[in-house]
Amino acid sequence: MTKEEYVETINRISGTDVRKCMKCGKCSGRCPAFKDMDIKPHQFVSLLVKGDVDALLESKAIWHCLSCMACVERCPRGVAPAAVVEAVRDTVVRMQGNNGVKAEDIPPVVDELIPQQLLVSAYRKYNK
Amino acid sequence: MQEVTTEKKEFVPNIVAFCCNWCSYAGADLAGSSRLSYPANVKIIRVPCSCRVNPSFILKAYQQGADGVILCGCHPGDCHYVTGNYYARRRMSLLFSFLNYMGIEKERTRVEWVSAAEGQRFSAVMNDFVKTVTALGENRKLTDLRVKEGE
Amino acid sequence: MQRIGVFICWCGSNIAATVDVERVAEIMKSEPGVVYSANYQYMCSENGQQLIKQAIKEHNLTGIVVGACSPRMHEATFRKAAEAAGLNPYMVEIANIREHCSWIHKDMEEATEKAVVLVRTAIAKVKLNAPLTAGESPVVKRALVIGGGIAGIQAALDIADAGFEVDIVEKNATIGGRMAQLDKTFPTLDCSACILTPKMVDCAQHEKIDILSYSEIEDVKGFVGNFSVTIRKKARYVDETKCTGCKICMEKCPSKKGLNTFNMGLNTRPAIHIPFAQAIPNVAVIDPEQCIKLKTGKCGICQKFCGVGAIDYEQKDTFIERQYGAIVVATGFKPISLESFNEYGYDDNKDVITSLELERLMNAAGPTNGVLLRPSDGEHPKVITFIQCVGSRDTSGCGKPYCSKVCCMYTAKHAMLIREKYPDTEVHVFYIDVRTPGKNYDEFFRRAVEQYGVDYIKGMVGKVYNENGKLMVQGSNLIDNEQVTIESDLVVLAAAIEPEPSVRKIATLLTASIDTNNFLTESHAKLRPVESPTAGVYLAGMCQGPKDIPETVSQASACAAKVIGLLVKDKLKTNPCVATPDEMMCNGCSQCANVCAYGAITYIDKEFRLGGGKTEVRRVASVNPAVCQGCGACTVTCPSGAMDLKGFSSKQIMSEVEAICKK
Amino acid sequence: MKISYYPGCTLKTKAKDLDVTARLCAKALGVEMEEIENWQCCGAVYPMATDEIATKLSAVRALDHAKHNGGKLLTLCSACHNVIKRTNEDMKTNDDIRFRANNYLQLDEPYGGEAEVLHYLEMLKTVVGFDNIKKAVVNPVKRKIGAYYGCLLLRPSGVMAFDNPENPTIIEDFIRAIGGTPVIYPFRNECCGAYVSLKNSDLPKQKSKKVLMSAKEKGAEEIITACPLCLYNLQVNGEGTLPVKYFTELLAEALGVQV
Repeated sequence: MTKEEYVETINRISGTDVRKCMKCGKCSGRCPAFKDMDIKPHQFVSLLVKGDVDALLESKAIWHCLSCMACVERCPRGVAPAAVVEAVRDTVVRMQGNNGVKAEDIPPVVDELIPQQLLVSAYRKYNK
Repeated sequence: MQEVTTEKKEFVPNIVAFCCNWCSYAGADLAGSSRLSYPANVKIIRVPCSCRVNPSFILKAYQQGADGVILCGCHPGDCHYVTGNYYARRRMSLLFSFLNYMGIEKERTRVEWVSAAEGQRFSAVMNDFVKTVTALGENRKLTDLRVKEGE
Repeated sequence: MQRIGVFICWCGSNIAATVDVERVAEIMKSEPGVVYSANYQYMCSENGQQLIKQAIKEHNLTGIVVGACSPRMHEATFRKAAEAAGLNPYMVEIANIREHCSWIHKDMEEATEKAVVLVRTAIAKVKLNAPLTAGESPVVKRALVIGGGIAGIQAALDIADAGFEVDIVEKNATIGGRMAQLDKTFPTLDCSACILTPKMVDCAQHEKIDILSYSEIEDVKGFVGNFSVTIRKKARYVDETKCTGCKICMEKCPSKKGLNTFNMGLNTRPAIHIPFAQAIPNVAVIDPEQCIKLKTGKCGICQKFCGVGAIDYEQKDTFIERQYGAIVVATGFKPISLESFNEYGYDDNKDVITSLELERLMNAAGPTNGVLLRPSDGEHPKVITFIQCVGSRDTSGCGKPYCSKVCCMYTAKHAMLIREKYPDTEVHVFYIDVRTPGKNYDEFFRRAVEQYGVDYIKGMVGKVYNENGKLMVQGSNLIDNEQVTIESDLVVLAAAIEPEPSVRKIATLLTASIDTNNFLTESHAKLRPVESPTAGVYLAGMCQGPKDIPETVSQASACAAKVIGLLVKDKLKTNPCVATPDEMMCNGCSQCANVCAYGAITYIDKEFRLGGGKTEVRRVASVNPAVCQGCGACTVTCPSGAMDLKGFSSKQIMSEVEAICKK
Repeated sequence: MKISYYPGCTLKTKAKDLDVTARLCAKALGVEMEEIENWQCCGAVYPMATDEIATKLSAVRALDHAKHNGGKLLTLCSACHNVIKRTNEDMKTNDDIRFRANNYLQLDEPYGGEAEVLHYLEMLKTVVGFDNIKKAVVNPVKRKIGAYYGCLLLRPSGVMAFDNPENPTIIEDFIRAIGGTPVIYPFRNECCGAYVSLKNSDLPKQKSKKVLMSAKEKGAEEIITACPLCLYNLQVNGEGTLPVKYFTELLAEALGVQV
């Protein structure tokens, strides 16, 4: 894909209009995963507006977003930063060999208590 | 039978433009004072507001042999009479469905918002509209045939 | 038989260079109905006009067409000329053969042909013109001001100073409005009460001003120059003419737990009270929801102690009907409800307050006598965090889409005053943008930062929560790309403002238009910013859009100028090109009244003769020519085709269409 | 009364307690939860990407089943509730998703969001009524209890329409109904760390700790939740700060229902 196609794809599958952002930073003010994110929620929006695909696709933050919707809930402009993060993560994991969770990673973390829900949701979020 | 190929004149459409007094008519004046030309077959009727234009005026124009009708008013929100152009817009959308039902090409009728400052736009809109109607050719559907007897 | 005269202007070479004016004039001579046709170099000149006047007289013309420049240019000139020659000015039509013809076409043949069609079209129209006379309506020389805040006060004073009677109708028990609640005012930091209360006193003492406090607009009839307004004077249970404002009743009243609305509910007040010390009128009012006597019939202590016998528990609402020539709407604003903004913890934490509450906390006449103390425990707050844009610029549906305009400045003011008075206090401000256009405004804001060391943080707050007795303000700092949490003692929210909700009812009564945010709409955003599209109604202050005190005062004075300009006239000339119904065709369906933006159409029951001595009463539309603006919306809406517009009748427009289309 | 019930994967295995207590309590309160046939895992997270259709189909199947069986679909696990409710909204309002999902499924009659998704808590509130629960309590839970909502039940509030997203009250009302004292603490609507536990256990550790500390600071003696993943994260990362239970366990205790 070309850079423009990436921008188009991310915009389309995010389903949110990033141009409505007024750069208030409320999303990042609320984000519980803020400190673990190399690119912050508001930057996902502004980088997409700018079309800086490289920065987005290389971001590590896509593996730390909790999809807790706090940013979506509070955006005064009706923008959904979490949907942009998800669109970027989907764009990344849909590429060959980019799955975030490898099968061999699982057994060591499985303990007595771990609920199916965790494995299913992590697979859905991180893998194609 | 006429020889179509030799006798056919270049088709020049006859176009009626309804312009509201406050914005579009003034826009047309500005086009004039800025010497921005558009074809001479566009002729303007001044109305106080686009909402004064009864759809029947437009049907009358077609019946009388007009090939295209354009209605120009103030931009939405800028109406001198506050909400007149919204009424016009609603009525025109009904008229469009009616014309569509009658089989009149929808491109023959147009609604455009032109402000008093948009002389450039007025001329551009008219040039474009004349081009569109010329491409469509003569309006035959609604014309009262008696009107064209003199040809 | 119509006798039409045609006058083709050369406009020097402006028309004559591309239109063969002589040929056009010649062709018109053989048009049916035309008895005279001429051309001249400059029709608008003295000589040109003379030519027209002479022709009208000599040829006994019944109508004239001038082929010249745009009617927007010289229609009035030619109408005057016609009138001078004894022809009704509305028997003049202009064919625009300059702007719409000679100036945009190069080919002489083509332009001449078009000019012929345009002149013919004008002839077709003028044949159907009817003589029209501008009507007259009388002007009642009294103005009504709705709302007694600074906007209403200023407008009333200016109108009264010009010598006209003014009534101020204020729904609260005192005039003064929001400004009376403020502590200091930006950018000069003078005390609000010090500059406002003298004006309130001026109002009370002005012989031309009548203050109707604790009153509301009940009904409005009539139109520009002659409104008839019904005002409800709510029962205050105190005789205004007797009460001296001695306040003994307040002291003795046993029901003292009512929320003091003037202090934004930060403390309490008795059931019988005077809203604040400098209230105008300085007369008590009883809150019937709180008064023991009015609720249970037992008590009556205030009556017992009142030395002048002013207390009247039997008082009822009364209605006054008055006539006005003009109405100024100055209903003001209120801060929005914060129920959709629970992330800031306003409902859960006493120490999260709004800016207007802070105004009261800092005001020397406020609940803390001007000492800044936290509402929860009465301690001095050491760290204060301000949050701007709470509900402003919000398109998510929780708040308002507009910028409230005053918050940036008053937040800077608050921050500065706190740092000035309590230098050991740390002040933080979360902002999205700082907007300070205005004379000395940005300098003012910069002073807060540079001189007073207020910490401005570009970013927005995501959550305010209570932890170990501290208010934790968690937000973003976009400049440093950080998330910060500020341990605060007091959090101040710059809540968005919205028009006072009662304005909706008033707008409906006045048929004044209102936008989706409940702000009243001005007639023209740039050129008629103080007039409502409804003639005779003027707008001042926040009811028209967010604005600060200087702007409000300017707008109020501008309103006053407009009102004075109206009231000095004895009679108003009305535009004769108005809608008129054919009563025989009208079926009384109300559709025309529904589309009329001006409320010009009403319905009357009229008796019609049916012949044979029988009569029938039918409901038919009636247009008030003084109010109708002549847009024509009703003419198209009318399902029976009964409504028509003088000067632009359906027949006239149809004949123009025909003339253009004829080949 | 009978009501179609969607249990979800975890309630059949690691969160059996949640499922079993819920069913027994419902029965005691006069509601029979009828497990729908052939349900499939909802996927545990709502796929936000607008082009994801296949991952929403299991939710649509369950919804369509409920549409033909009483019109209501009862959920219990917060994640299932979130996925199914949001998918239902898509089917109701998003023409593109509805068209494509129906194209895949080829149901006898296209599904257009007709079913109503009801969380067990909403069922307690609107179908049974907290007042009736109060009357049925034999063994009041006289403890100070912190309700933990997490994110899935509340957000996005426009779609979930569950409660006030910043100041919810439904679980507090529930706690009062079973005789407990609700403890309101600011982190009850913050995320526990969710699925990120699998890749980065630090973040859930911090987040869960913060939730528990916040509840403890305000005086809670225990925490209740409706989500197996929240329970897991809070238990594993809480290191015994506070006991964490399913809300239905306390309901069973209060109603005297023997498990």
